[in-house]
Amino acid sequence: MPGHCVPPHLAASRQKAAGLLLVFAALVVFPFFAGDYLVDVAFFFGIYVLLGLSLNIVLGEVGLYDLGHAGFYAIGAYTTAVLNTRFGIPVLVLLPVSALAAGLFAFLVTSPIIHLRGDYLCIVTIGMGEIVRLALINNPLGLTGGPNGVYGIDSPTLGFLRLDSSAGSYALIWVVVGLAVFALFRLQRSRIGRAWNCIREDEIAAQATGINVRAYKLLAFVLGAALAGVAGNLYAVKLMVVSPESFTFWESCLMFSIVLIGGMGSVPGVIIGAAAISLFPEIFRSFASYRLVVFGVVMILMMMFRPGGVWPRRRGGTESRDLLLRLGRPRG
Amino acid sequence: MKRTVALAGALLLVCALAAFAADTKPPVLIGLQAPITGPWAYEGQMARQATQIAADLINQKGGILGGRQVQIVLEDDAGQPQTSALAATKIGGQKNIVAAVSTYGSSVTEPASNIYEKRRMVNIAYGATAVRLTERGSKYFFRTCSRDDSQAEFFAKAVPLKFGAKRIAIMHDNTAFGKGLAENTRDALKGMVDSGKLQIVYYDAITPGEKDFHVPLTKMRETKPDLWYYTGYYAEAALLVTQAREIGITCPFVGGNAAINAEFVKIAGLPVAKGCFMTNEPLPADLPTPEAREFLKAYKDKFGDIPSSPWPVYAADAVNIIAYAVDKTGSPTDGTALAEYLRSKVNGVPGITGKIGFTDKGDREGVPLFLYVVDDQGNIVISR
Amino acid sequence: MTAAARKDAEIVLETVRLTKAFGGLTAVDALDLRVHRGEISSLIGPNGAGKTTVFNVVTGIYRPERGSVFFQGENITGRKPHRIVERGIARTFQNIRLFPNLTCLENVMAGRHARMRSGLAGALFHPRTQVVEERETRRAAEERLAQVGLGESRNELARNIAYGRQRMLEIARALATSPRLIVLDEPSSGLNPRETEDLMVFIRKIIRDERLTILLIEHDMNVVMGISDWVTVTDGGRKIAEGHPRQIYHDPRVIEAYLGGGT
Amino acid sequence: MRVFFEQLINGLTIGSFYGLIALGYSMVYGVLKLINFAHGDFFALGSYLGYTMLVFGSGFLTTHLGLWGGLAVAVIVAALCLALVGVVVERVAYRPIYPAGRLPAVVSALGASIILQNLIMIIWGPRYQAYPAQLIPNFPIHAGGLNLTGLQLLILCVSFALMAVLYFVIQKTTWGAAVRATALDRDTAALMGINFKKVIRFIFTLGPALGALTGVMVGMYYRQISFTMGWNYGLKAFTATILGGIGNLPGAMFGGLILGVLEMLGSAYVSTAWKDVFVFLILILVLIFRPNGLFGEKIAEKV
Repeated sequence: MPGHCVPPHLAASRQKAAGLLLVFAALVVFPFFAGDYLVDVAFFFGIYVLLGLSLNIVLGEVGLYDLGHAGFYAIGAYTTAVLNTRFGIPVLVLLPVSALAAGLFAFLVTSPIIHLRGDYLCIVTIGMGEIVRLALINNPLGLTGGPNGVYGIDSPTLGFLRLDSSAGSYALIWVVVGLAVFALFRLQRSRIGRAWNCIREDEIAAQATGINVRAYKLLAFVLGAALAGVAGNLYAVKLMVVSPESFTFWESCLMFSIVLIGGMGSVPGVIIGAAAISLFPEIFRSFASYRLVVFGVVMILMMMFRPGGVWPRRRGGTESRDLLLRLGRPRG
Repeated sequence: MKRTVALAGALLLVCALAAFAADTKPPVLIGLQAPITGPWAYEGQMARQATQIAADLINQKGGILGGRQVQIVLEDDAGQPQTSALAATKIGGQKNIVAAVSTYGSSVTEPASNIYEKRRMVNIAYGATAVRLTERGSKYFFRTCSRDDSQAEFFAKAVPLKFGAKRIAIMHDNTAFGKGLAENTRDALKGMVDSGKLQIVYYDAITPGEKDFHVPLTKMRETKPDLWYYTGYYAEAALLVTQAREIGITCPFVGGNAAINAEFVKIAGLPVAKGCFMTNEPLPADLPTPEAREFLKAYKDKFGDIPSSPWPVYAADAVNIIAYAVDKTGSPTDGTALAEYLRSKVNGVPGITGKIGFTDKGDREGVPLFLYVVDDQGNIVISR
Repeated sequence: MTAAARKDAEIVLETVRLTKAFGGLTAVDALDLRVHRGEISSLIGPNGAGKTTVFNVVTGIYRPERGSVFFQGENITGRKPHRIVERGIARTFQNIRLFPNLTCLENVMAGRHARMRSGLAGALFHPRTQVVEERETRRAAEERLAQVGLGESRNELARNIAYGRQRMLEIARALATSPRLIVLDEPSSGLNPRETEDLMVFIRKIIRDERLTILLIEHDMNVVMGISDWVTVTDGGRKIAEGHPRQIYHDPRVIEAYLGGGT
Repeated sequence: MRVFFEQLINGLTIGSFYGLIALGYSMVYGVLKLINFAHGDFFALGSYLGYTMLVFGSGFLTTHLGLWGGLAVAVIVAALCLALVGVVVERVAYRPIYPAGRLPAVVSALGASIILQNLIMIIWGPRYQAYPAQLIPNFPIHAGGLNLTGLQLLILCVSFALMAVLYFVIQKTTWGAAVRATALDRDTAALMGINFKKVIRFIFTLGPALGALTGVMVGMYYRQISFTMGWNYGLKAFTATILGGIGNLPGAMFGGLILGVLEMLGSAYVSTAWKDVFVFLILILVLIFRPNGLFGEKIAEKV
């Protein structure tokens, strides 16, 4: 249709909608064609997306060096495991409960240290993550089952429907991821999201524009921890057993890499980062010990060629649109 | 013209291939999960080698189900619960795999066994001794290695008596295996402690991966134990004994079944390793059975030396018992029938690690336990 | 503003014996400062006279050792910076502190933060009130941008615009917090004479249109003389003189402080 | 009281290793503000290289050059190799990423750490290796009722000597001044004619070389080495660097010693199982009250 030219910003949003629809369709159709193994791989990919998104709030949005995020992931998983096995509370009810538990834990732990800057905060988060893991191993009050962890976690039941198949857990995780992505996009465009980014850019200036820096940093940690707690719940339900080996300092490093490789503060970027981190070791399973060397090389190359991340956050995204407008009215 | 010739050639090829496939029978696939990477990479790689030897020996004797070859399908679980779940889904998902040998490490075995249970596939653990694994009422889970509590009971009955020990120090490494054995030992000694026959004067855990244990050892020395039981792995055990002798701890050292092997002797050095004891199932070298001699000879010929710990041999026995059961039941695809057969019909079947039989919970029956000692030449022999 | 009018005009900002020390160095020594509503009050003094420190204490970044700060009669000593912005004091910085990787529009919208109410629930569920507030915030920010002539570059990243315009953006951000008092820290530094002239015109305009009060730190004497209603001179953290610009210009103590001790 | 003194020596021995590795961390950290996760693996690689040389030709070195000659050669060769590895890693993995800021460099350092750790596993195999036993006569000393070992005192002396040498190099020599200047302000230092690239090469040779030296010492003292020890010691050394105060070399040394003593106190008087929890709690408390570490100078935020 010669001459018809849709105004650019309308075209962009329509394109985005089409893209989203395509992704949604692929997600719905995927489990019917892929075997259980691939569906499970997609499940753990979903877990790493959630973990990436949860750390992205703290590291990507507010720029706080958090290398102990696995601690919140563990709190969520163990809250679900202990409450379900001891008191029989259905696991889906425990989804919000583990988010609350992780969020509350984050509030209590980070309140006294939220004023720390950069690397000092980093080592304290590492310390906090290790304290959680070691406490789980040492089995205080006989609660956490020590190194064997807690076993016998029920499968999720939705009314009469038992979601214990691979496809069931797949559906559960990707519904939660969908909600999280939707919520994070909205948060980014809200007063809270802007305040977080201001704090990341310059704390002193943020204070001078009326932002309660301490409160917003704490909010970021609480929300990040809550989302990690949700991931912990879904992980515990899938494996039906939780043990300290799954919540090591290395897990926190993986989350850190997901946010950096994907792009700080960029939701699509974090999703791609999670894909790289979780799918890569699976694709190269057969290489056994070499795959970790290749994995390390990939991390370096990513940072070399895409230091801003694979899909960096479009800031001033409307710049291009603005440029177009300024180049003169689109003809037709 | 040229096209038709090419077409004919292609057709011929396809027929040949089909014919070739028809007459040789498809192999019987047995899944193997092992920590090929990660901190237990050494145990995993030995398990792969041992199961390969077991399969070769079966195939040399004509295979099973009338000549079908046994083939091992390996999946690396990296000693991680999550990777183990993925490996189990991958093995469980392949219909033509009859059963799985899975895996090393109690908390790595558990998520995998949950998945095999759902897929109704027999899974036999070779390096998971946590008592609770067979308390979960699972129908498809078995293990060829023994449980922590059997070793703990053996220690409680035999060892303090042998050394006339009254003050016992127990040290573990906070791993699933080490802490399990330590706790079971403490429970097993409870009777004697209550009756005042002996005391547990020290009970604590070191951190695996570390090297310097002077501080906990000095603390232990001050409790003046006359018998010291360490239930962790050989790497730390070697460091512990060396450093203990350095700071003047002279009481006898007894290790759990993962504490003493050739590596232990190499790291600790003969002067220190000499006279260290261990509670353990029969070591490969001491296995009296003819199957053991045949297996060890084949293993040594192919890989240069025999496995340095019991776990890979249990993996080999798992392959043997699966092959035996599949051959007897004649149904390579029916997991439930295989599980039922293993549970009820299998007892006293000759295997590398002695007679193989399973209790109704899936535990290994009748594995004798011995007190081993490192002799003057550094060999690990049964202590009389 | 005549001296008489100044006497009965309400005191907007007052510091009483304000003292701040860093280790041994007393940056501000028992300073009494009074700023009246609607005036442009300047604070001048040689380098290291503690001018910026006074600003940082007033705006809550530092806590004073002794003395107190009153704003519109209320004691705001030691209050947190964001509380002080809520009370109505906005500030700019000596070396510009914008949000470099955010757009100009977002920088000014940040100024509106203290005046907004929407919280977590608002962000997630977009109730009517939140949608209205967001639209209102965007409109107010656009207005402030236009006011300083930056309407066109609303989507430029703050770090990509010229230095002079960054100064104006920082002032626009300060204005966006709907303050009663604006504290400008050497706004003309780095500006060329024409930009300085525009700045002075702009300051006179906003003080009239928005009934503001301005406290200014400035080196450039013709700016101080040009637009100040009242001048306070400090040296070594102590107040050595105050008065109308003309009086200060001829005050021997000021000259001596500036030109160093005469024979 | 006697036991406490013995435990103190134990704590200081562990601490001296943490301190030496923390020095390597702190040098790179001070100048580049980079958390060089790979440094722990430099230490491990040095230990393995030392092992190979001492075991090569069934102790060829020590038989021909005598115990101390053999050890000296092994240490020097290991240090030189690691100096080379350090420069290569910096040139390949870090330099292209400096302009992108600090965070991408952390991910790159993590990548380098995995590569080194798994290369060690692939080359030397996953098994634990053991330094030759009869190499170092470990004569126990029973001075004043204390059960100490000769090697323990030797390690303490060598560590303190190394720390002193490094303190001298950094505080008193021109190269040291160049490093400190670049750490404080890279651009101004460059204006003073300090070539940033040379300083980087200097710290990426000295740091890893010191790591290698420590690796051989750990191998000699404990005799057992594993490919994952780089990761464990690395985390402890990083903690020591922070405890001492960022970019403060003497701080890193004392941070290491204090960390060792803290571990001793936790292990001896709380419980060995809860030792690390105790140490991290103390670290967090220190940072709450001294946000710049024990010896880090309080830099007021320039507003």
